[in-house]
Order: sequence, then C-alpha cells, then structure tokens
Amino acid sequence: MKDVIPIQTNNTETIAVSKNSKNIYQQAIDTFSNFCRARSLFVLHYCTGCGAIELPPAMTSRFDMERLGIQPMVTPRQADILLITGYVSIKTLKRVILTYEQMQGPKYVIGICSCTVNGGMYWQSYATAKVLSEYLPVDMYIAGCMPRPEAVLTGLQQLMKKIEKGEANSWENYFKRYDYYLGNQQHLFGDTWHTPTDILEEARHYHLYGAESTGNNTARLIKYTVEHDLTKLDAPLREKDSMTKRGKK
Amino acid sequence: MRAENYQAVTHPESHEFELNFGPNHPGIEGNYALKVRVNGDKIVAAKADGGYLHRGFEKLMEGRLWIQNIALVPRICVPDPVPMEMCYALGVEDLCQFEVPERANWLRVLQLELSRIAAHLFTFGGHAATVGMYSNMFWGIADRDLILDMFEQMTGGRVYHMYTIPGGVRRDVGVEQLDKISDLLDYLEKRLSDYDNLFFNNKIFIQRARDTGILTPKQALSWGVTGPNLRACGLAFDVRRDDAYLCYDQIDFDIATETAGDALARNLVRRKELAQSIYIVRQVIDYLKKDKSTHIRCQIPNPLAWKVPAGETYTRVESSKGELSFYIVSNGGEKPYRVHVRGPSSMHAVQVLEKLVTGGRLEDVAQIMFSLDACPPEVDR
Amino acid sequence: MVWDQDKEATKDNYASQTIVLDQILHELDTLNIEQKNNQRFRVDVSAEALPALLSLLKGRAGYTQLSAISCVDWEDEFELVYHLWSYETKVLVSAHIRIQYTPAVYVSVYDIYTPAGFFERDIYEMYGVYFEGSPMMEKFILTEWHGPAPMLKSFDTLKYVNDMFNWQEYQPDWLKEIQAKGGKVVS
Amino acid sequence: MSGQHIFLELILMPLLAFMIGLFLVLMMRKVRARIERRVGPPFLQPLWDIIKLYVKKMQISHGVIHDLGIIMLLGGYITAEVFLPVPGMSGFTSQGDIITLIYLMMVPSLGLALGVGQCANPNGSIGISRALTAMLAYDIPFIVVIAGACLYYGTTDLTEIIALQKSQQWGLLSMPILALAGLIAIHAMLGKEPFEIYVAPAEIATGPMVEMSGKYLGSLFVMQCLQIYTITVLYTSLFLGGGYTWFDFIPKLFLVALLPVMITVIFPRYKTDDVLRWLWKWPTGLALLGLAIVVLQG
Repeated sequence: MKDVIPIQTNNTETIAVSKNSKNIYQQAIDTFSNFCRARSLFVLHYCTGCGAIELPPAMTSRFDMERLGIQPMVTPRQADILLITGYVSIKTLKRVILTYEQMQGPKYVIGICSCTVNGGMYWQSYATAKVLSEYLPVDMYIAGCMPRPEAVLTGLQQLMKKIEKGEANSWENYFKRYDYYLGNQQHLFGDTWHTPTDILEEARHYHLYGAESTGNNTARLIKYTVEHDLTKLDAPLREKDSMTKRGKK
Repeated sequence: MRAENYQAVTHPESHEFELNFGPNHPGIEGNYALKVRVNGDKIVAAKADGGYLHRGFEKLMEGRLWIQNIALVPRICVPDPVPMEMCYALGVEDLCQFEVPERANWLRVLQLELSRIAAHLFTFGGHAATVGMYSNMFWGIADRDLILDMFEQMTGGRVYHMYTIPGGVRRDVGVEQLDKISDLLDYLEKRLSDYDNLFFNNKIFIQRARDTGILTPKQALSWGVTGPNLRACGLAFDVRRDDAYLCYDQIDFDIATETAGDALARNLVRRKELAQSIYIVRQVIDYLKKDKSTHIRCQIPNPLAWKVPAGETYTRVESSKGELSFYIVSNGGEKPYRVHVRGPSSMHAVQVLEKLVTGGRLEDVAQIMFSLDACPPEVDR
Repeated sequence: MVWDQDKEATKDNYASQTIVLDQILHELDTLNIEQKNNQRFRVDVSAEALPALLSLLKGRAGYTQLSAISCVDWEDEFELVYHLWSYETKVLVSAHIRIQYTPAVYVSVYDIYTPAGFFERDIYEMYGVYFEGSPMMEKFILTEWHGPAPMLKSFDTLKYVNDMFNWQEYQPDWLKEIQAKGGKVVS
Repeated sequence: MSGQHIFLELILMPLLAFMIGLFLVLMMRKVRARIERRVGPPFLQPLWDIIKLYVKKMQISHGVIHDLGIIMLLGGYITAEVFLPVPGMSGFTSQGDIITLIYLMMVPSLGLALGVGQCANPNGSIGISRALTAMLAYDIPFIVVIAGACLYYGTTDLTEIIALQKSQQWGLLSMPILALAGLIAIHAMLGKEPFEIYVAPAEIATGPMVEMSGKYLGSLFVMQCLQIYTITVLYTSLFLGGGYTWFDFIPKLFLVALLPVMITVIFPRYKTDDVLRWLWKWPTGLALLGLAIVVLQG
C-alpha cells in the first residue's frame, strides 16, 4: 500500500472567479453563449455503474431527453457532460479521469446515485472510490439508488439553469486547484500516476492558472515525468499542440 | 512511364494494429473492455478486460447480516435483478429448512418472468442499436418501462425490488394489480407483431445476423454456454425444467430453441422466450386469482439476530442470461461465511466472446456481444 | 405431457446415476458420497484424486458442464468445490477438496473443462491460489490492485477503506429539520 | 449582371443554404423522433448545437492539416452553393456547369479525409476509409444519373435544365427510372442507414467525428446542413423542375429530404462490402437502364 501522500480534506469553498471588468459587448456575448450552452447539452455515453440503467429510459421514447436539447454523444471530445452513473471502481476512476481531461471546457460532471456521494451501498468495499468530488470537480449530485429518470431529467434541467446564469464554472477549478485533485488521485493510484494530458500547460494557455495549480503533488508528477523521460515521448504531441496554439493567438 | 520507375510497392510485414473496444464505447454493453487486434477489417486476436465494475460483492456479503444481504444481492446484475434475489433466497431457505407457502412461490414466478420479459426487451433494443436500427431500441426500452411501472406498483421499487426475501415475499399482489398486468400483457403481445415487422423479419438485419458468431452445440457445451445462447444451438436445456425450482414443475411452457447457433438464432430464441414468458405470466395470474390464501411468507427469526444453521448449498436459477447460481456457506453465524456468485455472463462475456470475435469482422464485435447478452456486472461482481 | 415424461426420465436416470457413482466409488478409494436430495450429491475426495474423478465423471457419467468452482477460506486451509452438472441425468455433483494454505498451489483442470479457466483465474486473483497448467493465469479483474488477495479472511476491508478514503459531510435541509424535531440515526 | 449584384448573391446564397439546411436537419430529427414515438428536439435545436460548439472555451486542434481539412470541407460546400440556382438567384451557375458542381461536391470528403488523418485515431482512420469506399459506391450511379439527365436535356447548365423542364415536363415524368436511381444515390450520399457505414457508433465510435471537438465538430454540423441542402437542391433541379418561386421550391426540398428519412429509420446498416455490392447492383443497374432508354429515345 502506498500511503505516502496524506489524504486531503475536501475544501468545499471554491475559488472566487475574478470579476474582471468586461465591457457591455463582451457581457452580451457571454450571456448569449451561456444561453446557447444551456440549450444544447451533449452527454457522454459512458456507463460507469448501475445507475446507467436509468439513462436509456430517460433517453428513449418515454422521457425523451432530446426534447430538452440533451443528446447522447459517443466520444469525450464531443461531449459536454460526464454523467458518473453510480459507483466508480478504482479501475474505472482512472478511465473517468482520463476521459474528463479529454473533454473540452466548459464541461460538467454530474454524480448520479448515492454511491458517488459517499460510497452508498458499497461504503465498505475495497474496490470503489467513495467521494467523487475529491478526484474531479462535481457540478451536481443526484442522490438515490438509483434516481428515477424524472430525477435525472430534473437534475439536468437545474444544471441548465445554472449554466444559463453562468454559475456552472466548477470545471475551471480543475485547472485552478489541480494540485489538490492530483494529490487525491496520487493517494489512490500511487506516486506514478500520470495522464497524457498536460493540465498545467492547458491551464496556462487558457489563463486558468492559479496559485493552487501547482504544489507538492504537481512537483512529484513533474519529477516523475522528467525522470522517466515522458516529456520526450510526448514531444511531438506537445510540439503540435503548442504550434496550433501559437497559430490561434 | 519509364521502366525503372515502375516498382512494386513493398508492404510492411504486418498491417495489424490494436483497437480498444471500451470501456467507453457504444458498442460495448456496460462498462467493459475488449482489446482487439485488427488486420484490415478482420480480427486476429481479442482479449477481454474486465473488472471495471468490480465492487467485491462476495467480500461485502461476508461482512453483512443475512437480512442486509437481501438489499445487496439484486445489484449484482442490473438489467435483470430478480433472479439474483431469488437465488439467494432459495439458498438461505435451503439452509434454514424453511417451508415457503405456495402462494409466495407463484408470486415469485410472476416477478421472475416479468423481469425476464423486461430484460429481453432491453437486449433486443441493444442488439438492434449495434446494427444501427435505433427505432427498435427506442420502442423496446419504452415498452420495458411499462413493466418497470408494474414492478413499482407491486413492490415499490422500479429497478431493484428487494421483493423476494428468504421465506417468502414482502407483499401480496391484489386482483386489480393482476388485471393491470394482464392488460399490459395484451398490449405487449400486440406490440410483438410490430417488433416482428420492424426487426425480426427485417431483411438487412437477417442478412447481418445470420452466420455471425456461430456456436456449434459441441463448442457451446464445452465452453460452458448456458441459457438462451445454448438453446440457440438446438439444445433444449433450461434450469427451470431440468432443475425445477419454485412451482415451475406445475407450469406449462415450451423451451424455445433454434438450431443455427448464430446471432440471429440467439435473438430469435429470446423472441420466442418472450412469448413463452407472457404465456407463463398468464397462468400465474389465473392461479393467483383463484387462490384465496393470504399466507405469503413463513415465520422468520428476529432478523437482527438471525443465525442460519451451518451448512453449504448450491442453488441454481435460470436468469434471462443463462444459468445463475449461488454457493452459500454458513458457519452458523449471523453473517454468511462465504457466498460465491456464478453469473451466467462470466462464461459468455469472457472466453466465449473472445473466441467468437476472433476471426470475425470488426463490424460484428458489438453485435456478437449483444447477441450473447453479456452482462459485465455479473462477470466483475 | 412433456414435463411429466421428463420427470419420469429423471427418476430413471437417478437410479442409474447411483450405479455409476457407485462404480466410481469402487475405483477411487478416497471418496465419500453424501446424497442431499434427488438432484444434489456431495462428494468429498482427496486433492490428488480429483482430476481423475473429474475425467471419470465427464467421460463415463456425462457430467459435461462445470457449473462453477468455488473457493472457501477456512483460515488454515482452502476448500475448493467443483460443481458439475449433467444434462443427461439432471444431477449436480459437488466435489469438495481441501488444499493447504501455504503454498496455495493446485493443478488446473482446464484441459478437462474449458470453463475452469475463468474460475481458476478468479480464485487466483481473489485468494491467491495458483493453478498450475492453466493458460489463463494473468490478472483480469484486479489488474490495478497491488494489495493482498482481497477475499482472504485476513484482509480487513473496513480498515483498508478507512485508511484510504474520506467521507464527506452530508447535511441537507431535510435532515436538519428531522434532527431539529429530535430525530436521529438509529444504530 | 452587375458586379455588386453578383457579390450580394455570393453572400446570400450560402447563407440561405445554411438556413434552409438547418430546417432540413431539424425536420430529419423531428421525423425520426416521431417515428420512434418521441417528441423530438425543440425548434431551434440545430442552431443552438452549432453555436454552442463554436463558443466552447477550450478548442483542441490536432495540427495544421486538421484545421485545413475542416476549411476545405466547409469551403467545398460553400463554393458549391453558388453554383446551384435558386429562385431569383443563379450565382455562377451559367459560368460553372453541373460538372464543376460534382467536382466541388467531392472536395469535402477529401478535406475530411485529410483532417481526420492527422487526428491519428484508428477509429477515425477506419471511418474515413469507409467514407471513401462509400463515396466510390454511390458516385458511380450518381454520375450515370447525371450523365443521363444531361444527355436528355442536351445541356449541362442547370438554369437551362430548369427552363427546359418548365416548358416541357418534369424530369421525374420524362425519365422515371433515372429519377429513382438518383433518389437511391442521394440516400447513400446523405449517409443514412442502411448506408451509414462510416459513422456507425457501435462499430467505430462515429468514425471521422471521433476526435472532433468544439468548433471542428460545429463545422461538421454546418457541413451536414449544407450537404443535405446541396443534394436536395441538385435533385430538385434535375428531376422536380427546380424552383419557379420560393413557395414551390422549399416544399420540394423538404419532400426530397423526407423520403430518405422515412426509409432510414426502419433499416439497420449494411456491412461495407454489402454497401458496395448493393449500390453497384441496383441503383447502378437502374441508372444504366435509364441511360440506355435516354440514348435510344434520343
């Protein structure tokens, strides 16, 4: 057992988004963007647990998600919402994090079922992760074992309201507090945990780099990647990414 | 063109590459992965990768009281939870030597068969979606929802019912409720002809499913295939008949079989089983309406201090996916000493799937998986 | 009717079944048969004689299906239970063997029954019992688990969970209302 | 025609195409939903989807060719729109004939192939190879149909073809076999079941779209609108007499798009080789028969 990294308690207060002075046109564009975002949600088609059995009814003829503008999507690149449907075993949690990092912001995570809140029925189990918000920023929990399709749809509608008001920004926390999330991930998966996505570079590129983005845990990650020459392996990828980013500016 | 410029293109040794099917892939049922090695469109090797849904059920059950496990058990297989409760209850009853009232047995059969109908409707939907026919999926899952409504009215639970407890069932079902179920069955029978027209008699579907993933009877027996998949090879084996539990020996039904052993045959077996289940439920409703007894469970000891006599038992139930069995060992304590769950998909989703997929085409992977009705949570437990 | 005939057939087969099992009993001296009911037999056999028993049962008595292999941890030794089902005679035979705790090694019956591969791998992952000769001994479910075999009685899952995980405070309004009225969690 | 007028048409024609395309997509989704016993998406859903994808805050590109491929794909269709006559506007129709149009309609597939190629996702690569195979399959009947129609009308200019149909009769009545073959070909061009081999979510996880995100996926959505508009307008111009006014033109477009949608929901998809076999057998055979009739009549 690798108990090197101490458990960090979940700091629920989110970092206040600096209300930088935006002129009226930018504000209008923001409002309109949020209006559109709230009306079109692509849900990633990934069943992590048993709650996924209530998604087909919610998507199909009886409850019909599409009338609210919600569509299932196949790959993480295309999706906006990651529905964590029920317990995540540790093996799945790794894939969930990889999936989440591949998604494009603004992205939202909804924890469906009690298992994502506190382990639920499997609180005793050695194989499932207990509190989802320690590893990913979660926008909303829908409790129940399992929540009915009506509950899922109500939850999604509440998320839509949040998005329209521009309050669903917890995805930015993943960049701003990457050290915290990475620490918890390392605690569970061991020191050698690393993902192909370079979160810190993305945070710098999208101006989401904060004081809590780096810390002991990210230092450990960087040390590991340097020691194992992973930077070299990823080099063509990085070059390509930075090239396009340069082009965009 | 000058002659020296005209050279034959040299091909590399191998065009093979690895493709991950899952865990996040629409062609995979549930959270499961399949690594396939592809050469062109042909699959040269396949390796199943499970454990994404592992919760350590068997360990959890050792840590909980006998009565608490009733709530844990149905969660092993999500689309078809009732047989799990049933199998556990049968095992505990066997250990405790309970005499279960007759009416409770018939109520359990009602639950089991309704659950089978729901699970088969779900599987048709999934199978249709893998070949790109979404209408059938949309219709089938909406019709399945009507059965879930019945469950909710009978038991209070939509997906997980915890209705069957060792010693009997939790509640009785009234005549009004039985009438509602019988109306639903009429509706489903009417819908079956729609499904026939749309899906089972669809030329393109038949063209795709025929000769896909063929299992010969000999292979099926030696690979441990059970349930509808075995019956699709022409072998009429059914736990309900062979190792009769509850009151299946008093019920008239046919064992649906097909001979081809391919994806189409497996699908048609499920279609026939659906009709048979409707027939069984009708018999159960007739019995329950005639039967005036209200005795639905036997006396069970104080659940919080319930000690099950020491012993071991192996119980088998026919779930919609195949043979489901529980091996329960008690050392006379308040908690089970050991519970081993043998999910039917533990064969279908691992060895059988790997063998059927290899040598096939990339297009057929999802179809074979859904035609085997593999249920990953049963494999991972 | 069809199912009545089946039942009759089962009774006939039951008679012949005992004969076959008796014959096997004579061939293998370390065998103890206990009949639980018409369709369940418990056979206790020594660990060395099990492969021979299985091939006899499969070859002579038509036990074509290996339903499951269960492992029980009795803290000083492991019990392995092979559940065999015959489609012909509709009888289930459970063959029980005991093997030592350390080193926990046994022979694979993969070449007699293909399904054994899955169950043996499962037991290897969950209990650490190694099966010699099985081609499927790499990990499947616990590929990313580095702790001890989790199903062993000596592994305390609750302690592990308390070491590894936190719990989050859950104080919704409705719970506070109930608590204000004097409600509490009954344990 | 004044230069200013042409400039206005150059802007208006793609814009109109996009707007009509949006509604065509909405209709397809609505009809599909109705047959599946659902309510279906809200009225402006296709537009919200596209805007949402364009305003995503994170946009990941996979390289220059990825960007260029998407531009090629959109550019191909936007250019194609100005060669398609609509009531009141003819754009470059008389300068570039139907041959140019067919050429332009192949550019997007190649652009998509380039763009997806750089994503280096095996699913995308399989998807694009399937898309090009499908193009090979449907282009043969499609080109035979166009050749037959052009032979019959004696011209390759779409405005003249529309005028001829106005004075004589619709192409649907004068060459019904070619019209039928054309209908099957456009069904395959739209990539709907049973010819939906290159999206196939359960097989290759939406193929070419697998690595597309944000504005790249948005561009594919725009492409879908333009594609369905282009194909329906071309078919309408060739066989349904084109548009005399907007009031009879738009219903014709929706009717042409409706037929494939109604058929598609009741079919699963073929395998790749079955698509080739089927398309080269039936629509190609029909188209050749129609061509023979045209030649013999002529």
